This record gives sequence, C-alpha cells and structure tokens, in this order.
Amino acid sequence: MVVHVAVQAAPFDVGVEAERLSALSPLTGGVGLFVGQVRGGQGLRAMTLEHYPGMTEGTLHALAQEALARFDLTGCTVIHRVGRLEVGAGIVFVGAGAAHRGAALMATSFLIDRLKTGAPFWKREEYDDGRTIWVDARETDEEAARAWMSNPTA
Amino acid sequence: MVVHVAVQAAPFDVGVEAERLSALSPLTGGVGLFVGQVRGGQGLRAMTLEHYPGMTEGTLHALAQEALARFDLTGCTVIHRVGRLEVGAGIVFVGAGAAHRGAALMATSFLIDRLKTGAPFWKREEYDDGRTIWVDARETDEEAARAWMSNPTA
Amino acid sequence: MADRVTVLFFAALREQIGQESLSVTIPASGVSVAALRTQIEGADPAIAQALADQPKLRVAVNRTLSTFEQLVTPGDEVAFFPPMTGG
Amino acid sequence: MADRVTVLFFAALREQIGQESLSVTIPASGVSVAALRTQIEGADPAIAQALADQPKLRVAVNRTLSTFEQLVTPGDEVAFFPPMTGG
Repeated sequence: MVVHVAVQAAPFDVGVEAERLSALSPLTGGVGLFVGQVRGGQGLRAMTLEHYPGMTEGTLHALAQEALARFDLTGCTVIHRVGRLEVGAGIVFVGAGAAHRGAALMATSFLIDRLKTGAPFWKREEYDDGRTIWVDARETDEEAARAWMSNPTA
Repeated sequence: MVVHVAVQAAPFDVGVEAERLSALSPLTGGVGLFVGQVRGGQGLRAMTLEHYPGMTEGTLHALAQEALARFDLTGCTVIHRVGRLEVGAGIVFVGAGAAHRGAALMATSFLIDRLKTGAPFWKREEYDDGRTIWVDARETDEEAARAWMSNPTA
Repeated sequence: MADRVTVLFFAALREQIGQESLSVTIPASGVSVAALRTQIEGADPAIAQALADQPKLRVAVNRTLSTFEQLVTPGDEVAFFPPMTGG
Repeated sequence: MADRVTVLFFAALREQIGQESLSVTIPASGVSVAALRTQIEGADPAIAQALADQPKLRVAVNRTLSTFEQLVTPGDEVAFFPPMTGG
C-alpha cells in the first residue's frame, strides 16, 4: 500500500499520476481519480491557494493513511497545488487503486470530501473587476466531511 | 454537454482523456475518472474482451446520454477496449466533468456500474496453465446496476 | 430469402455452438423470440444444449436488449448471449 | 525569551490583522488556547476585531487541529485561521 502525497505550486500530470496508481500492484483492478479545478463564471479570473506549510503535508499524509485503513486499497495519492491558479487550472488531484472498483471509488470520494474542510488550505478568489474574496467554507462541504466521520466502517 | 464514446483495441491515454473532460467548459469544477484494468492473481495471464460490434457503440452512447440526463454534467466519456489484454492493461475508462464534485463522482460510479452488466462485452480469462474461462457475471455487479435503476433521481 | 432473420451468438455461446451466425426462415407475420428459440433448438441439438446451458440467457433484437416475448419479423437481427461482463 | 509561543494567522485573518505571526510570552506552566486568545486580543484591538469577525474560528496547536481548551506551553506553535477551504 503506497501513499504519494505532494503540495506543490507546479501543475500535476493526471496521466502520470493515474499510471502511478495503475502500476502499484498487479492485483489492482480499478483506479478511481478526481481532479478539482478552478471553476469560472461570475467574472472569476483566478484563485490563490494559501496554506500552512508546516502542517499541510502531515495532514495530507494522515488523510491518505486513514483512507488505507478504511478501504481495501493498493495505494492512494493526494496532490494539492498552492499559489495563484487561473480558471481551468487543476487545484487538487486525489486517486486510489484497489482490487475492486467499489473501494477505489469510495476512497476517492472520501479523500476529496475530507480534504475540502480538513486540510489547511484557503482560497482567495480574484475577479475581473478587481475584487478579491476569501471563499467561505460551504456548509455542504462540512456535511460531506462529517458524513464520513459518523460512518467509520464505510 | 459533450459525450465522447469509443470502442477500440488500442490503449487509451488517461492524461489525454482527463484533459478532454477538464477543458470541456470553464464552468467545470471537478472531473471524476475511473480506470478498470486487468487484475492479476491466481495465475491469470490475460483476458480477451469480445463484443457485439453493431450494438456496442450505441449502447455506450445511450449510457452516456443517460448520465447526462441524470446528473448535472459538463460532459462525460466512456472508452472500452476489445481484444486481448494482459495483466495490468487498461480495459475501460469512464469519466465525467461537472460544476460540482458530487455530480462528477456520482456519474463516474453510475457509468462504470451500469457498463459492467449493461453493455455487450464478454471477458474470457486465460491462465498460465492454458485454461481459458468465460467470466461469469457477478451477482454484486448486477445488484450495483439495479440499484441505479431503482433510484432514478439520484 | 425474403422471410429470414439473422441469428447471432456471442461469447461462451458462440464458442460452444461453434458458429457465430445463422440465417433462419420465419413466417412473414413474425414470431416471438421464444418461438424462434424453440425453432433453432429443434433444428440443431448443439444449439439446444448450448442455450440450455445458459440459465441467464440474454437476447437482443435489432441491437437492443429485449425480452423473449418480443416479436421478431423478417429482416430482424436477433442475438443470443450470456450475461454481459464488461468493464 | 524562554516562555514564549509563536502565534500564526492565516488567510482572511492574516490579511485583516496585517501580520502573519506574533511571539507571545505565557506562564511557564502554560495556558489554554482560550486564555491565549484573550491575551492577544487584549494586547491588540485589530486582533480582537479580526478574531471576533470569525464566528467559526479554528485553531491548531503544533500543527494539529485542536480545541480552545487545549493547553499551550512555552515553545508551542499556535495557529488561528478561518474554516479551511481546500480541494
């Protein structure tokens, strides 16, 4: 069970990351992946991702280990970018390989749901008219994270 | 809402397919992806994927359209390989882009669950000792497909 | 030649029967899939055995999954196969 | 110098306060996060206002999410921030 975690300003390469998960084990039958990217609209131009450098990697490693403990995986990956990202740019990549698709897909959902409100990242939006706005945590994101906490065996 | 469907002997490129979904719309905030690959073990050497050429593409298009009708997507992709595939080789790629991650991840699960028992593909396994075995449909796969049918609004 | 349907077999069924297609004459008014099945079983014991060996036999008429009650008319394409195992 | 903790602010909090870290003297026996908060609020009205503006203020002690009851002792790193919005 191999964990790959990174916090980086550079873009990630989904093809490389997918191949890393596919190649982890000959017993891997399915790989689930999720890419979060900067969603445009309403004049949004870019986002800046701030983080807590000393804490971020440890939090992501702990999250990945929790996924391994919870689901029957061959490995998982969490990559989060920081810095200024324009509309359409990838922000986050999570993925999980498993013998069976159910575990791979559940772990993928788990990782992104928990990462949204459980790792020290903050988004500041930047609009065409010059406004900048710190994104508020969405109640639905907090609910999604809590749902995994109240269901520890899923 | 753009659908990309292919039935092919050639490998698919997950990086290219992920980028296709990411680039569909500036309103895409999340892309869910799933790769199914030949799982080794118990002496399995390879699988041959047979299909019903006249029916396959139409079935996959109908499945993709059903995903678009069910979930709020910017687009989705279904690619299935045919022919002989060795352990570790990709068999199937499904993916969906959406404004929000919930729809992208649900659509990804929907596509792979329904594709498993609802499209005219058959797997013949080939073992190191020379045996070949047609894979039986798993009851759990049929249940997963039925679950989506009995829950038409999810 | 006019009142014919094409019958296809896939996967284990194709392998066991040893052929992948048949051309079968039916009444111009059509028959049910079930009647067509009985007809081809009667014509070839190998087909009868192979179909009997598939407790979950599936059928598609004109490339759409169908029931055994579905009416088949001349010119149709009817495919028999085991449960599908893609993905 | 010995009985100090480092206090960090992130995101909107950092921006509003206009600084990203403080060094604060506390008793050698330690204080709760809540008491530390009261102390830094008393020392700087801008901090008091910024913390008051965060109804869902979060805190991490030594890079682990903590509660406001958590004991802070000299040498610790305490970070205050708004709810996290990654992903």
